[in-house]
Amino acid sequence: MQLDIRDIRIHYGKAIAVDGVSIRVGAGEVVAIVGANGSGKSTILEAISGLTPLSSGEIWFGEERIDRLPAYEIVRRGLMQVPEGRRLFPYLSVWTNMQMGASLRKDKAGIRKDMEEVFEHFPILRERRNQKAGSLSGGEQQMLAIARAMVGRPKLLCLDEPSLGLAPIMVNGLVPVIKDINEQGVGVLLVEQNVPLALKVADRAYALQVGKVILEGDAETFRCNDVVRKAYLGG
Amino acid sequence: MLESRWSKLAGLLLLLVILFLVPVIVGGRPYVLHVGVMVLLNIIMVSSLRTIFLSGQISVAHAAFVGCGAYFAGVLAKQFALAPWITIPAGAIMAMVLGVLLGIPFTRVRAIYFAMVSLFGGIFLVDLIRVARTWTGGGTGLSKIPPLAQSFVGQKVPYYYCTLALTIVCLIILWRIEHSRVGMNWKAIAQSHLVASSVGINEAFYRVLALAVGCFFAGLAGAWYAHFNMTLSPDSYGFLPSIFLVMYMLVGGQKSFAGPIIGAGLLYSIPEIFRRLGTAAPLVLGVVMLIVVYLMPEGLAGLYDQLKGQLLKSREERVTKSAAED
Amino acid sequence: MSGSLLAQSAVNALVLSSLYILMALGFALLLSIMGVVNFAHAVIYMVGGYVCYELIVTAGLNNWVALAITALGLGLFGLFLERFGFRPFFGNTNRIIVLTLAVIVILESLVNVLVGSEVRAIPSFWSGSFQIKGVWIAHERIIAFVAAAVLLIAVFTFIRRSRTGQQMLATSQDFVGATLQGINIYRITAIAAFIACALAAVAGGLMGSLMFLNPFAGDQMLVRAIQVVILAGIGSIGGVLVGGLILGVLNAFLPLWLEGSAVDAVGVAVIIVIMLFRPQGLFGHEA
Amino acid sequence: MLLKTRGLSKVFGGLRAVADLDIQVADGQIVGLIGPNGAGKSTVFNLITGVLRPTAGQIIFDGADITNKKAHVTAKLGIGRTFQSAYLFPDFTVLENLVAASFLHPKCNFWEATLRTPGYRRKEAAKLEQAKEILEFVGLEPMQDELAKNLAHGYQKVLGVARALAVKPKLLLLDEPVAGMTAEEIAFSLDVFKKIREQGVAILLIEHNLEFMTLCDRVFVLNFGHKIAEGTPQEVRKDADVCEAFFGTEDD
Repeated sequence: MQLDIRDIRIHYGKAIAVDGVSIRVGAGEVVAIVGANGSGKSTILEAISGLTPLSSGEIWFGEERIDRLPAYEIVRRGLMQVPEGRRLFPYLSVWTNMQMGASLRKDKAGIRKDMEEVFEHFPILRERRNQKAGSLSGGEQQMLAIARAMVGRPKLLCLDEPSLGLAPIMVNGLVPVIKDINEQGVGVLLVEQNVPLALKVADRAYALQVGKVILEGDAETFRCNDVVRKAYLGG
Repeated sequence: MLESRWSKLAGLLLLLVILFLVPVIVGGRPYVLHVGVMVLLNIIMVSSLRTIFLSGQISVAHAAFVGCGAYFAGVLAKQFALAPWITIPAGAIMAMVLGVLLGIPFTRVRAIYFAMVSLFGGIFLVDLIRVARTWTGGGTGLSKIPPLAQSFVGQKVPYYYCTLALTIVCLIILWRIEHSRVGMNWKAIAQSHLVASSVGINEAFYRVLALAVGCFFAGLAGAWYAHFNMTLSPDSYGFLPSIFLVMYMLVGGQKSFAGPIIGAGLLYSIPEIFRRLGTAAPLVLGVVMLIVVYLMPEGLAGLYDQLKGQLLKSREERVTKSAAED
Repeated sequence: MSGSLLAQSAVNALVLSSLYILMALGFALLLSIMGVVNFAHAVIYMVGGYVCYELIVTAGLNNWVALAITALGLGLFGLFLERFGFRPFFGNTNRIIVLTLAVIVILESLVNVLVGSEVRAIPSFWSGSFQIKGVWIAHERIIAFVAAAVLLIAVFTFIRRSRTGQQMLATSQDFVGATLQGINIYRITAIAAFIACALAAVAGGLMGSLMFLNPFAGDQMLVRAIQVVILAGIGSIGGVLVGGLILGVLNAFLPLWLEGSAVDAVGVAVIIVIMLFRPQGLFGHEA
Repeated sequence: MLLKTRGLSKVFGGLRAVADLDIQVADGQIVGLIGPNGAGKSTVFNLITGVLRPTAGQIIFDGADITNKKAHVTAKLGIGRTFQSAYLFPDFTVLENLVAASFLHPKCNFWEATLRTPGYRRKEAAKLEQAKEILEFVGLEPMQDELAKNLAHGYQKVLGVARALAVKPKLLLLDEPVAGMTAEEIAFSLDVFKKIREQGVAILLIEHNLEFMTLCDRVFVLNFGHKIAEGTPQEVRKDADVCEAFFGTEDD
């Protein structure tokens, strides 16, 4: 077991955003969390990465409890995130943005090698490596956000709505990217509103509604479930 | 609910009686009364500053508007020999007009950017006072301004009572505006200008209105001060004095009407109370500020609620603890 | 207008600009990385001048050694301020403002108690002057300019070239984003606070040899620093260079035509007009 | 037609967020604006309500050109709206939110307010009454003294709708009104929307939940600022372009 979220609760003021959620991601697994805006998906990712404190519950990564660690310590343990809104550094170059992903690594040669590898995946980024990140198109920015995280060599990668604001064609392009990352042995936790996309890549998925898990299982379970089908799959 | 209202009213009355008796208590010592008048004037300044903050505008130019009121009244009285009943309203209106003129072009600028605009607006006004030295005396200041009344010369007691009356009137007006529809609109804009305009509130108008009201009372206090102190110096209205007015408000507590009153009252008097420490007197002020920063997140005015909350919490804990032991 | 007067003013513009930039750079760093409006920057500058003075006059140290010790000492004070002042109230603007004002009140009063309020002047780093084509230039000014320029080049190189410097820029552009890359933001903010305070102290030491010191000397300089930062645009570190240059030129050349207070008024008016059209400053990212 | 846009366009720094858009809302209709995230739906709302100025095009509301009117003016003309996230005054109570929102009806001026004339008191009393009525209408009456920021997410959104009703709108713009709600809350909100329509208020709503379309009389589908389809919900659902925008090309 790689990531183990045990019965967590998160409050914003008096309002409860996440109410008793347990989620597990095994080593090398792709797991999706789906749900509408405001269902608490992003809050869970914030909690995993140490940005939002838990009201109760525990989060374990490998053999270690991580829910009280500062955010950079969590990254140090190999859990990286492509956050909501991408959070690129808009006035730094593509190259420097990617360097930032490797903030914790000391092996310069290794970083360079990994950058080359990532550029193989996203040739367009190599072309634009001296351009400022803010001047890229939406799709390119999304690629850069994923590329930046990959240079950090994570064991588990969390993706928060990678399809947001992408053209349909681009959304389809995400599928092989996520599968590729996974084939390198990296676990993926994908948070998505785009349920068809999520089901295409995930081994298992959790459906979230108002801070609670209402459904859990593999893609087939989801396709067969009436509620999910009506709400997200248009039929 | 009703009970707390009565106790509040009783407290207020008691405070008024004490304020009224101050000259008797201190035996008419002029220095103490002088400080008393200054405290009262500072209360007007800080309360009017809070009016501007209510609308979500961070102004760090308030002392400059006080200065505009003071200088306008002072110049009118000294160079044009006008009576205080003309110069004081004129000073207030001048400050208001300047506030509105500086505010109108910047209604689209918000948050820290507005704070910066106001900062330079304030510095600019004080620079203008310095430049217009044929009237204002420039950097050396303006002296020999006529007093409020000839019979007041050399006396502090009448000044004290007049200023007390002025302060009470100003505070009542400010309180009424805050608790009227206008105040509600200001608070609404401060919370979300988008939502406020979506229900028809004209953000630009109400922001300028807040500036007008705030600067009017700032100018009023300044003009009054001109006739009280009878000399003015541009240094009292610069950048740091403005910041200190903001600080009085923050230390007192920005959220409540009483906050600026408590803040100005206490913080202005501290260096005066410890005057015998000489140059070390401000140290006491600094320490008090640090205590507030570290221990009172809601300022002095929030202290009561804070203590009450802690008391309740510890009592609750004791109850749950004893329940657990049972 | 004689050519030598203009040349003289040009030299002044350079000297003033370099000192303004020294002052503004630290203020801008703390503002863009921590969101802290550090009013205490003014007293750090002033205390820097006095510490430098005491080290040279009372302790009899060499000027340069004294300046280095001053920078180090106040840099450490910056670390202290960051750890126990800014960090606990991260994101709480109001409390940080009161805190920085408390620092102003305490330090100004301490200086008043310890050294008194009469003005002092730091002994010259290199007295005398020389002449180029009819323009007399005091060695002092050259020293101040060169020292400031060397320091600025060092700091800018650090920010642009080093990994930590790049992380500082990243942190200032997206705080949360930086955290999620594993950047230890507290290390970044501490370094920023050290640099900011050390630079202000050096500016105080250098200015103290050009002008007189008094316990309130920092206020005017703080206004200048904020002017530069606003011209540059909040969030722009590189813009500080241009902002400082503009302000230095204004303040060096305007006195040729205007008297003292009018110079200030025009300088401020220029900034207000700029904010009317570009509230985010010349190089600021967004309004 | 109550609302009509002609060639509406908005360019942000070279990027066309809304391109040459024509939409219409008839009196008493519920009209849907759907499309994937980033399709420019919220920008359309901001253009109609005057938060943003269009780069080109024209907006006609109730027979008048409102193209460059400011936000508070469009509210006065009868356009109420909710927001996707910042939908209320967080530090006011529920009741205060409604009273604050009752700015336009009935209207009083600064002097009345400061002097507290009898007329002002009467109007304020009327506002309080009206605020309570609206709260009752949407079913939030029991929590009227709670601070808005302490409400559960679903109730906050309903409060947003109530707040928009206080401007007595002819047209109500709802930005993802049921996002993040439970099934019961959604059912509850649907009832509220139907009741609103019964009162003769037209609704233009943004949603990317396709299921929600069945409520609408008419639907406009946006993708990358362009209108790619319009029609009844049934017509739109069959449209190939729509399928692609929502699900991408099916490769299996």
